[in-house]
Amino acid sequence: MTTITVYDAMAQALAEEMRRDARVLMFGEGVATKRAELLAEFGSTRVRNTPLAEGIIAGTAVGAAATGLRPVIDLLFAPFLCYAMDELVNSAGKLRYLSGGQFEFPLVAIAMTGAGWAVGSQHNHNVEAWFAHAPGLKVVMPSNAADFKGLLKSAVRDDNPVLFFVDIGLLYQPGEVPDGETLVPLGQAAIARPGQDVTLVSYAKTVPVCLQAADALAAEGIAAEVIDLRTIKPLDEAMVLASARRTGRVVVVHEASRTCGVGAEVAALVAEHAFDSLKAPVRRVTGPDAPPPASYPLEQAFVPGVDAIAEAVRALVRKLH
Amino acid sequence: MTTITVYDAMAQALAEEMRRDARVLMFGEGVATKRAELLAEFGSTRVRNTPLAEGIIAGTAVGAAATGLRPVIDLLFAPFLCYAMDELVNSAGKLRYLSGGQFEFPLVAIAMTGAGWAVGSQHNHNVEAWFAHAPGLKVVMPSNAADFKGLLKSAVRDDNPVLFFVDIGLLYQPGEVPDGETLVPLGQAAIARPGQDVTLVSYAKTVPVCLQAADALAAEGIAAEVIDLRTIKPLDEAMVLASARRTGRVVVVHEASRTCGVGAEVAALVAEHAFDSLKAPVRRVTGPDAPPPASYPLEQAFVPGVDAIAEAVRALVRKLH
Amino acid sequence: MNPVSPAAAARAAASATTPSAVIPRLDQPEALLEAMLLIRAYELRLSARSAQGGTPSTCTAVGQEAAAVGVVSVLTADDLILTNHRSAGHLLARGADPGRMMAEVLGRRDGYCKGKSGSLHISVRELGVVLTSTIVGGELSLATGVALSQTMLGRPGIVACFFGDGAAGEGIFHESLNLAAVWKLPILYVCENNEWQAFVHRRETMVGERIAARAAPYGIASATVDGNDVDAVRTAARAAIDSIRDSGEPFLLELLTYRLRGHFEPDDQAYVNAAELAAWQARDPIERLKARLLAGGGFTTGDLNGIDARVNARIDAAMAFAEASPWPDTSDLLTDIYA
Amino acid sequence: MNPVSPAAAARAAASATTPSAVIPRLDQPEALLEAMLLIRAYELRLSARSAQGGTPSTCTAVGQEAAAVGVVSVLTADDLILTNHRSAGHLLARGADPGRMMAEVLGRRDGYCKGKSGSLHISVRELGVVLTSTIVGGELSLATGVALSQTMLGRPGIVACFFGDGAAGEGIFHESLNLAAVWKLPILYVCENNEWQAFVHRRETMVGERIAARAAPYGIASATVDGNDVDAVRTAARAAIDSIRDSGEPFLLELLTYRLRGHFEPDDQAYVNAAELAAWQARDPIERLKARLLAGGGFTTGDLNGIDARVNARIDAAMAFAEASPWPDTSDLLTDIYA
Ligand SMILES: Cc1ncc(C[n+]2csc(CCOP(=O)(O)OP(=O)(O)O)c2C)c(N)n1
Ligand SMILES: Cc1ncc(C[n+]2csc(CCOP(=O)(O)OP(=O)(O)O)c2C)c(N)n1
Ligand SMILES: [Mg+2]
Ligand SMILES: [Mg+2]
Repeated sequence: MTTITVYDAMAQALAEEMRRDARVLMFGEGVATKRAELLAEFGSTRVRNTPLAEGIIAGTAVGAAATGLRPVIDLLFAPFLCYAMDELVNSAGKLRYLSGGQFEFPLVAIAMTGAGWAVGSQHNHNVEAWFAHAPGLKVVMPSNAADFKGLLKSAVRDDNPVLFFVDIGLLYQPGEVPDGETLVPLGQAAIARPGQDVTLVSYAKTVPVCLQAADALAAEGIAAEVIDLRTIKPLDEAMVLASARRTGRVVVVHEASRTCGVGAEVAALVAEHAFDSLKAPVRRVTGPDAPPPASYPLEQAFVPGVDAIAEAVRALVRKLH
Repeated sequence: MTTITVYDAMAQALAEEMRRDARVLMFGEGVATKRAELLAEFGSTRVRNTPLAEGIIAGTAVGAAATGLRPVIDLLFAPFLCYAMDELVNSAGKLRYLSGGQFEFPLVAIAMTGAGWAVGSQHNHNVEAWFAHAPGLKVVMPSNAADFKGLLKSAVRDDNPVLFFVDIGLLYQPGEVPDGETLVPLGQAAIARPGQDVTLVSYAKTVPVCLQAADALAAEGIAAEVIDLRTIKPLDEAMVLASARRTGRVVVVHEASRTCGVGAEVAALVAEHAFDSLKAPVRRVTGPDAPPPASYPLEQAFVPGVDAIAEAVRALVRKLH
Repeated sequence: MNPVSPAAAARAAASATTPSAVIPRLDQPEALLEAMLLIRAYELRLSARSAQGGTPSTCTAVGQEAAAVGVVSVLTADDLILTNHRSAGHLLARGADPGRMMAEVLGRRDGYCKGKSGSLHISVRELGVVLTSTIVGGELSLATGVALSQTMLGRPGIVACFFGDGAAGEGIFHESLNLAAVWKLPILYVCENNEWQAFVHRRETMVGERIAARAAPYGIASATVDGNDVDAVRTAARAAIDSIRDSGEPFLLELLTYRLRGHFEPDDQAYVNAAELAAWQARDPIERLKARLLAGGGFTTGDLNGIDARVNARIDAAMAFAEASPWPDTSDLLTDIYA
Repeated sequence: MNPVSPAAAARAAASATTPSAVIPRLDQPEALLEAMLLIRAYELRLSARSAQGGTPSTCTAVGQEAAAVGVVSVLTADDLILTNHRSAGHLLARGADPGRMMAEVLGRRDGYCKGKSGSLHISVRELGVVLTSTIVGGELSLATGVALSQTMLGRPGIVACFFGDGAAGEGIFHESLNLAAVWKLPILYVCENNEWQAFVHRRETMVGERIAARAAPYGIASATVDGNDVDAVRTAARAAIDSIRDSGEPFLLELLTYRLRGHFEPDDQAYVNAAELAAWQARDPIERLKARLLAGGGFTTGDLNGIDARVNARIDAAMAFAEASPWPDTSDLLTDIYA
């Protein structure tokens, strides 16, 4: 185990995968400037700056992926994905299907999002649910350094287009990363903390918040299980449902806006497939249906906090204890 | 009452609103060609063809809306919205908020979607949930001619950006439209058929399918209530929850893919706020997480059918009768 | 670590992308005419069928056959093609089987895309026709990546990307050209300027007359040529490809042509200026080639009728094949989503 | 029916869009210098503060003051401005209160956008600075609509849209120019070509040197001018606006300048070529104007020091105002979403 930041964990993942497979290349606005160590090791053919044009960055990745390369692109902030939706959704997500399976799209598109830098909603907008709703894509959003490394490596090796979301608030968080090859499979959630009274389902920056809430609840005698989804699509339904059936109480927590978010999906799954085990309503603690504001205290208020989560749990437990 | 098609109902709505308010104008690819009657009545300043460029069509509408006009734009097919996401989501949806309320965006963006024309998933992709998930937007998706007229008129009068989705399969469906001024308020669902055993929540083309399923179920003694959401955002939570509390059984039906769709939101709302009344799991009958295919029988198979809906209801009723 | 050299990777990936089906040689006048007639007959047959109802509609390129055949005929088997919604010409000129294409249009299992595409996004990877997109501009966004693979994996072929005058209004056209210029990608941008963008005349959408003028700011060489003269198209396309190979840089070739039928069948073309349409009908590329062959090419009317008959027989057989092809199974709804 | 004539609608809407705050007259050398110094001092003060931590960072336009002041100084009160992430110069030249701007940057309630924007999307409607977007290209997509309102509602002002060389790489730039040309919209496109696109040098992103070259294919007139010479900028901007008023068509003005500081504070500029930076530092627009005023403008060092002192006092007061401004209330999280 070594303790490194999420940023460094991603850098390691990229370097290792580029070393392993000459077809992996990386490009984006400032990639070659900011990832000077990759440029130095792999050269300017495989590590490239681009013009400022997200559409063609993504489209180029999609075209290259279909014809033998394995591109990783950095699209900077999630709202900029709005300029790359056709390429990601209509091309990467659909052209395998529409062609009757003639093409594969092994590519990774990285984007940052989430509160922490007080930059406002044109830089901070959690849109992972859009890509979960679109067919043919995979969506990853890790919560800690080890998973960032292991999931990014798996994403690069996956033969499908993967949206890889980096919660800004985690970027410089240190965490323990295993030495040697670290692969975390896509589509597998993790039990970040076991418990039997209630299940907190979350991902990304709100996982540590849930863990804090679980600590607080433990002091009150409530044992909360915390599930870190890690991959949004494919969603590890089995793990979520097994936990829901065990605890009978579920609170879904994320920073993205509530309506049609990942929390809606998790709640719907639970309400459909774990209904008989439920002892209380399924609750969501999420960001509001508002654009994230820049002002620091407002930005903080946007994100589900320990108190809100703990209070949601208490309400459920009170309800039927 | 007059019986007209959805297409004509929309044409009436547009003409009436343009007559009423000189600030209303309409543009898009082929708008002036295809809506020759509007061009003839309102002239080429207010009814315009555009270059083939969805981004600037939408951006122009957003800029014009903020500064005194009330544009209606036709973006043709929903997947083409992928080229207009920045303008719709980052500008129309966020610049009111980010500016501290300095601007309003009274605009309507029309797009077609849904099975019926066997055109494949680059023309047919139900993405209404994306816009429900994004802040600052409204989303409308009617099921019948009268609502198309009344909701489109309300959308034009609304001071917010409205995404107006036209289910292709309904476009030439005739329906009764009230004579005289017809306004249907945004945000108000309708009970398309009352019933007390189970609630079917749906919108757009699957509303008539739900009504057929309700007919079939009635023959078996099951009284299904059918709720037509009409507006996806703001969602008429009160009506949905009231019905869910009354019937205790909910099936959500839509054509869009399941994951993080509108059905997830409705199911989550019910599981959270009508939990105590629920007698059975909340079920979703939706399109699969696949790109809609072109081949006619496959395209039909994509859409929730009468049998699947009726069977979902039977399973719930059987479960706890 | 298991290092893979780019060359080894190229070998590994090559089988998957080098065209493997038989690509016809189109270098004799007769073959060129036959290809153009095949396209025309294919499109008219489908249009007639869809006019009767029950058959999905198509976007025909009637009147544009010289553009498709002219460019495709000078490509090598190593070259790759990207096309769009109006693709029948490009596909048939490249050697696609009209039966499998018709099966695809009808949504049948033997279609090139198992019926999932329908007419609008037919790709045929074994012929090097890749990533067809019906999103206007879609192919322009993908061509750069395909060309990047060609250069990085050391493959010899260039990438021919067909698009319309309308597509040149999408921002992605500009992004594609710029990146291709900066990264020196071997792309032949082929703009079939057919004066129409669905129901809008090109003149309503731009100031000036030439799409090719948009290449210069990116340092991209361009040419504009009569797109209804198959020989002129071939000559210009050959020169363009030579330029790409010599300079290692992209080229934009604009072909001036006309969409003689509507945007999407059926289309009464009520919005079309009759005089303009008539003028272009008089420049029909097939009639022009026929006239040339009769005048000085050593062909008789009988020869040409013979070609017509061959083509019609092929189209009859193709339609029969397509109609006999089964529908996909409902289970196919959920295949081919993920690799 | 309640028909509203466009003119009546214009009257109704006018109050909401005609600039209503006091817009300073910048036509004397002293005022121009003072505006440039104010911008510089404003940006350096915020940069210094953010270097200490705890204050949000900004994108400064240090070195580009002549571009902002030059163009804004020749606009009339009727004209509207769209800007982007690097907006302080445009806003301050237009007369925005540095105190309210700083309050906005700090996320305070008295900011022009109630703290919701922060530095990146400051709009000041009462000054005609509308729809600021930090999406690169955002303002280009909106300017056409703003200009359409101007023409359809019979308002006299033109629309000045400021953007960078990087933004000209986004497809929406091309879509915006084309529509403005086709619809004859009164837009002054102002490209501040500062050689940088965040961490990428402009030369890595295009072939050729001039963004202005991209206007020609759309039939749009353009000019390129030394953006570090405020007089040259004013002359060129005046000519451009005259062209817009005479022709009713858009104009693209490219200002050659340089981003002397990093992309976003703090930024060590390790990636910047030191010689290039030094060469541009020697062309600092403020030093150039000062030298000119001292050489032949009838100004003494004392005069200039006096202006400096005034500006610093204003910035001190502005910062004090901003720091004294309260934070927004948590309830503000849910206001201003819908009209
Ligand atoms: C992004 C997008 N916008 C609109 C359409 C609808 N559409 C299909 S073809 C077409 C016209 C395309 O014109 P052009 O590029 O000149 O090609 P042509 O059809 O003339 O060959 C339009 C508007 C589409 N398929 N994709
Ligand atoms: C769509 C989008 N892509 C990327 C960014 C990140 N970004 C902010 S400013 C900038 C550089 C912009 O360069 P330019 O347009 O030349 O303006 P400058 O910053 O030089 O004034 C970048 C890449 C963004 N804000 N929006
Ligand atoms: Mg065309
Ligand atoms: Mg720049």
